[in-house]
Amino acid sequence: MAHRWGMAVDLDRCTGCGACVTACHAENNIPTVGELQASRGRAMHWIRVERYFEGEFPEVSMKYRPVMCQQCDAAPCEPVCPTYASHHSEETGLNAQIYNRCIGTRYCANACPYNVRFFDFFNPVWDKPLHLQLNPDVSMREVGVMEKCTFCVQRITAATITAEAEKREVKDGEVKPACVQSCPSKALVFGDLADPESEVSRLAESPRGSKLLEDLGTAPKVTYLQGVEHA
Amino acid sequence: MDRRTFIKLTAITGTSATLASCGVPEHQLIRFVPDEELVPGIAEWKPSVCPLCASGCGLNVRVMMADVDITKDGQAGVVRMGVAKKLEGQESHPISQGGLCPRGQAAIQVTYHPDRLAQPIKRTGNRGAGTFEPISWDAAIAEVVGKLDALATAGNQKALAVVTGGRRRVLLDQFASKFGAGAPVTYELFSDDLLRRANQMSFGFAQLPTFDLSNANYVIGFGADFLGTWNAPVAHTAAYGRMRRGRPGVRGAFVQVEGRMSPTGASADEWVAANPGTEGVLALGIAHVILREKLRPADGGRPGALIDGWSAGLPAYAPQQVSTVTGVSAKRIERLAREFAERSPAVAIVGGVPLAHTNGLFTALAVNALNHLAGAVGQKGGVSFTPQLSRSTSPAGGSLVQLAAASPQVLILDETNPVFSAPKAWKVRETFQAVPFIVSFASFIDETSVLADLILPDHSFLEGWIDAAPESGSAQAVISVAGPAMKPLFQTRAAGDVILQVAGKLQKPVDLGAQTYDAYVKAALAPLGDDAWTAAQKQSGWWGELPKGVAVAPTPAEAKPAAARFVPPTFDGDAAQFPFHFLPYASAAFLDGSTAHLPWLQEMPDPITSAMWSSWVELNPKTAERLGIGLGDLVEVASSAGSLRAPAFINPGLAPDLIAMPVGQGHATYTRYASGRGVNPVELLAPVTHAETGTLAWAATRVKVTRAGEPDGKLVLFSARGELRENPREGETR
Amino acid sequence: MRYSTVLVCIVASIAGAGCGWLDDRPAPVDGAAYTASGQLSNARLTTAHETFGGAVNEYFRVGSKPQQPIEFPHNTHVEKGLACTEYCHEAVTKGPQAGLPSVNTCLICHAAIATDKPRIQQITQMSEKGIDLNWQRVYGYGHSAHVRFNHAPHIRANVECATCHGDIAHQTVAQRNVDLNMGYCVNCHREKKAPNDCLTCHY
Amino acid sequence: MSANEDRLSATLLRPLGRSGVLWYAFVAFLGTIVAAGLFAWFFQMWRGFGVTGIRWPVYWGFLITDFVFWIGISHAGTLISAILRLVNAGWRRPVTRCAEVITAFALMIGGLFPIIHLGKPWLFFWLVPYPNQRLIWPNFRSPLVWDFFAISTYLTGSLLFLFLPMIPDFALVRDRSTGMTKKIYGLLALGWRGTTGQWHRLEVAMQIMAIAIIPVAVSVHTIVSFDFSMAPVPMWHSTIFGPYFVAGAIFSGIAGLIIAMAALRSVLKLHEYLQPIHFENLGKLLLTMSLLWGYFTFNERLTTWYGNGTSEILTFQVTQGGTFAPLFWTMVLVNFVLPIVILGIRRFRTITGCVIASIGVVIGMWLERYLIVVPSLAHKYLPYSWGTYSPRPTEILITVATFAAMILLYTLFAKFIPIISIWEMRAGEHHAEPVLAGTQEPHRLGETHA
Repeated sequence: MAHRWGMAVDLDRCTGCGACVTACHAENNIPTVGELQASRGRAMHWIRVERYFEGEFPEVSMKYRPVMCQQCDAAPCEPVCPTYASHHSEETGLNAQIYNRCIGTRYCANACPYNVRFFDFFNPVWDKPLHLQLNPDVSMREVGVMEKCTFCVQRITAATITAEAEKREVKDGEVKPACVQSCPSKALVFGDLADPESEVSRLAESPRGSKLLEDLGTAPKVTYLQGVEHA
Repeated sequence: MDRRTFIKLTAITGTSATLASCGVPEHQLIRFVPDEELVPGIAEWKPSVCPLCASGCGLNVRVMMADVDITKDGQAGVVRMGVAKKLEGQESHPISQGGLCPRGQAAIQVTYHPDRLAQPIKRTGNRGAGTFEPISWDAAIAEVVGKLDALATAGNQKALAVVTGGRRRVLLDQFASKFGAGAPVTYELFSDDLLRRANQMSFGFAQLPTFDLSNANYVIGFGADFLGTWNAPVAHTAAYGRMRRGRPGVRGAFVQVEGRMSPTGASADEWVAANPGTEGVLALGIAHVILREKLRPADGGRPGALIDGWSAGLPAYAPQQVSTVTGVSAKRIERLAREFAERSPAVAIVGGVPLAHTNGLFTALAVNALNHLAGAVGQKGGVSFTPQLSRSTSPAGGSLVQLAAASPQVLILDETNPVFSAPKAWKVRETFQAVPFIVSFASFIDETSVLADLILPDHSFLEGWIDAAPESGSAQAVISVAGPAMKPLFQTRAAGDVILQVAGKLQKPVDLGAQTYDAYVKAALAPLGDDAWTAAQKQSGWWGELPKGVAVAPTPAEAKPAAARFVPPTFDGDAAQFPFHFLPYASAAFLDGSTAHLPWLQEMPDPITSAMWSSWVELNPKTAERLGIGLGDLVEVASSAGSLRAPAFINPGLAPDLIAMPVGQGHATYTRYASGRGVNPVELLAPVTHAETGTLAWAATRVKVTRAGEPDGKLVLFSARGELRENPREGETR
Repeated sequence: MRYSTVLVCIVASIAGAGCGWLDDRPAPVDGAAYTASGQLSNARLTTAHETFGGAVNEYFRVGSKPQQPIEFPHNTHVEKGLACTEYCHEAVTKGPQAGLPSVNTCLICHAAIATDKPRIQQITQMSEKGIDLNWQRVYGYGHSAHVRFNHAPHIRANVECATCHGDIAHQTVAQRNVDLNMGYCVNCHREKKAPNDCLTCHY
Repeated sequence: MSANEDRLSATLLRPLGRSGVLWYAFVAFLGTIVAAGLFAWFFQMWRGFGVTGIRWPVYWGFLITDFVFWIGISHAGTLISAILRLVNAGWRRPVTRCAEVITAFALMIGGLFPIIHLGKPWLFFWLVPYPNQRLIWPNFRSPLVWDFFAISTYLTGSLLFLFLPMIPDFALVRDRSTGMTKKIYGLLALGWRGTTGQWHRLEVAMQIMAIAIIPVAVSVHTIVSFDFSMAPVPMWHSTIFGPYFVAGAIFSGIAGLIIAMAALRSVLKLHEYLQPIHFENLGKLLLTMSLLWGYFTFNERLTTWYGNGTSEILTFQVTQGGTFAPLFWTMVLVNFVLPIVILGIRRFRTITGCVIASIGVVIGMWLERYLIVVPSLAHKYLPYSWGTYSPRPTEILITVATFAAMILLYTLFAKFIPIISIWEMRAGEHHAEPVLAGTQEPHRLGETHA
């Protein structure tokens, strides 16, 4: 059965600690670009925690919002890619980024309203022995390709293969992307939207739920659950 | 083309084109026979414990097969071995509960850090010059033993000093005392000793409190960044999540009182800015209203008895007076009081900044009393104390300041960097400079270990035995223990083993009850019964009910406690010359700077400013406007103790009379990633200490700020435009 | 003669200055000899090709012929009734990689069997010295192909080793018999009704 | 053969003779700049795209600006000369070829940029649909693929359109030269004998091409505009972009043409062929386009301002009054105010006047493209992810080099091929009244040749 992997972000639980950001770096072989390149906007954070202030001192408040690839059903990045590098996966419902097809037009990143796509401006370099940490299940992207959050597709694939081997469906909660796994407050929930019983499907229906930039018609697969006070 | 260009050129040509080449072609590499056979491409999960802070989170380590370059008896080659790939919080562990903080996620880079010391080294150049040469383990240990024996023969055992920040305090303490030296000196910049003291007075436990947030309906935080950096952040955050959305139909409310909106305060429903050092007054103001309106039985108990005028209903803390002192409106105080009393279970949390003022003890006692009044002590949704396994330790040794007076001959340093994190006026560097022989177990050359004569690099936490005794964060007793998750990559040795080895090799051997560190840890677990050890090895530690008689018992109340009353905090520097209060805070990435060497944390955007690889000065928008300072402008911050320059960040969540700076950057020497980056706010701190504990009052310094120049590009923001608002046109009309 | 050298120097320096001007990345730092990076033969790992030639080879999918440490005769072992998936490549049924045997694996049998053969003596000596066989990959993809092949599911789907590795059973040293280009995989997946989603192999 | 015609061919063929040191020096100078540009590009491929100023989230910058700019310039020639041919404006004769050459070269340069700006330029051919073992085609939904088809069609067309009328002149040169030169031009002349039939076919072909090329030209820049308007980016996603871009293209094209003609006139001493009247007319055309451009810009901006969509208005504000304001108002000045003042007042509509205005317009139109590309990308929907952009030496060098390349190619062309169509000039001189497109004319022409 085809899946529709999706996520729910409970903004009422999120404390903006940034564990998801580092966890993502650890899982997905995201290179550290260093001060100079970071200052030139080459830092890569597949997931980022946006913060926005409201009001003025002393009546000031702040809200956090983790933003990763929204894995849109109607993704603006897909039609513009001339080589199908940005491509909708029917099997998983994911918005796939196929590194080996990418020739680096960067058109997808321009089309993406969420600015969650990052470009490899140089060949990544790891000061040894930091390279021993690299995850063998994830590609090392070379210079000139676009990369972005994959919902840890390597974990999804691994779970699917195990499930097939055991002749069963993937269980709800069996797959956890690195960010979801690391989140201490369990603000991130991951699962299969094609399965109406899954927790993420339930949360997607929540009255607190909304999609990011919904009116652009991108049909994101990430639901944001507003906190009451932040609503 | 000048030399620099040429070097740069060749170097870059290297990075871009020829780095992957190993000199020798792949098929000519020597491959050693592996001594462990793992299934290639399949992950194994092994337990471990996070070493980066005292809260002792349990880890699952993902171990996979990899080719590792090693040197075996002088021969360079590769060998297939299991190496750690990823750290994840352990679901069953009561502290981590499946999650981790960003620092915990990055902890793995400690093991693989390119500048990690791979073998023992001996100082060759002048002290502090940072020139070392390799030395064999036997020679190194022999040298340490020799120095100690020299002291012993001279009957001068007192001249051995130990400075430690860390997990091996108990071992080092036993070693020192049995050797005949004084107790180890422990130093942390953001020390919680004052709170421990207060808790001992109020509750009889000299330890950090544990909060049952999961079941709390109302939480007031007094300055504690308990979701970010303070105490046991992971445990707190997990509980916070359940408090908010874990109980159907119930959503716990959260109010935070502080002068600078911390990442924790940013999550609060209501954020209250009180004047610096008046949080205790606000707490008692709330208590006053509760007592006056009889919202709860007027039982202050032992904590209440410590507060002046409690039995009289705290007449001195009527909302009007409190309002004038704290700057919080009387109406708000009354509302908070009612909410706090009515929406029970409610609990108040104090820590961090409020306790870093000179009147910190009063503030802590006030909040403790408030908790007792709210019936939060030992109750569901309240505050309690994690049962501790009692281990014979001598009371904390003297402070760093007194160290100089003792004029030690031999100094042992373990997991501490006071040269970086102690105020200049304490002259720690000068003191250490004067010590004839310093040995350190550091894995990295930092401002303190660079002064050492001998560095005996410890294993990484993944390579050796690691244990921690979480002081808080769990209702039941926890002892985190784990064995090696992978084989050592380099010629390092577990510091614990080395200490035990030295102890055994002395002329008058010191018996610490074990030859190896794992045996030592096992012995420590013995009181918990036989299965504790086996259990501990499967999961990353032991937790549960402590058997009778092995737990730390509460200390009896003092007969006639001195009544605590509010004394306005004193600050260094006069208000006219230094108009701002200076607020250094533990940065989300670096705590007190001990994790600044990890590249992932350097590149992690700060939760508030989104800054990477930088340090900065935070100003309130109005203050900045008044001083003509804009985002990124270079500003000079000066106190009586010193001055520094850093780029400015405009923070709407900061009181106009505060200047805030994150601690962590500004390392002179701390690996390629942290050295010479940013500035260290500790250099501005005046040596103001708490009368009661001698700990540093790190929020008691006043500063002045001036614009020092155009942006120098040193403030690297991930949100490049520094946008603060989701809708920049907020309030715009047309 | 002298003029030409001068000219060369001038051109070189201009080019050098030019490069420094166009690419101002700071020079990479190297650790001291007693630090982790100092212990390694080369200090950095990067996805950049070692040489321009290497890049060109990958571009045209030209693979170099692997040189194996010993002339391992697959045929004799298969004739003796040893299956590929026991001992030598046993990981193939468990996970992504088939795995390559270490000398320890060889010696499971050859501690006793055919100990007189020179090749066996060779590996026995190696294992005594603690030196392992440094096998070279015969199949494999260029890095920029980003192919993530997992053996186990294919074995479970009863795909014969020979389908992708050719008739190794009758070869001595393993040769690259099949050109495993994308068309090859896709066609087989089509026939077998296996998923042909990009994400099946590329991520 | 009248002395007049003799002198005509003499002057127009003069450049083909030997040239002075100055010419070589000039070519060498331009050559160096172009070489530097190429070096910058190869350096960028070698070290990685990071040597440019491109960054998250502004992933397009100078290079795409250049792309749109040069494709725009290319609309001078073919389109203009095609229109002028169709309406059979007599004054077109000396102008058409200089114009068509611009098109050819500008397209070649502009067409390079989509390749230059790729992260992996060596894989550019994946944009081409060709059967491969991967069993994958390009994504025909992508405007970049449309670009590929549009530009290649336009280039082919323009080259034909440029080449056809050159044939008789090649023949002329062939007839007047000897040895190797004769061979080469003979080859290019495709065995032109000037027979009635050939003249007839040439005329017909020119007619067809003139008609066919216009829709192609229009479509090309519309498709270039689609590169932007197809993406949900503030101020990009606009219905007006098609015509806006086409107008802008012709606008900058004419400006380029005027500059080129003025240069030729003074360098090749073509005063009597490129007369003030030509500049006068082109000047008027430029004025018209300037007004049209102003009209479009005003439309686009005003609607955005009134529409007041949150994301769009923020982009609008930074362009109008924020960090990009200086560029924006410079653009308005040199694209709109200046042309109206200079070209609107007859007294100023001199050759110098036209050239000044044109230079302004060329700069202004480059700025316009920059202001379309960058501010929008820098201010997409989520303010936290807003960015900035400033170019680095690499892309500046490449940009400069393309201008040098344009001049260089033009110089070389003028050196080897009569930049003014000799036979058409003759035809012009044969009857003062404008030639009616028809079949009689070639007969007479043919006779004069025979």
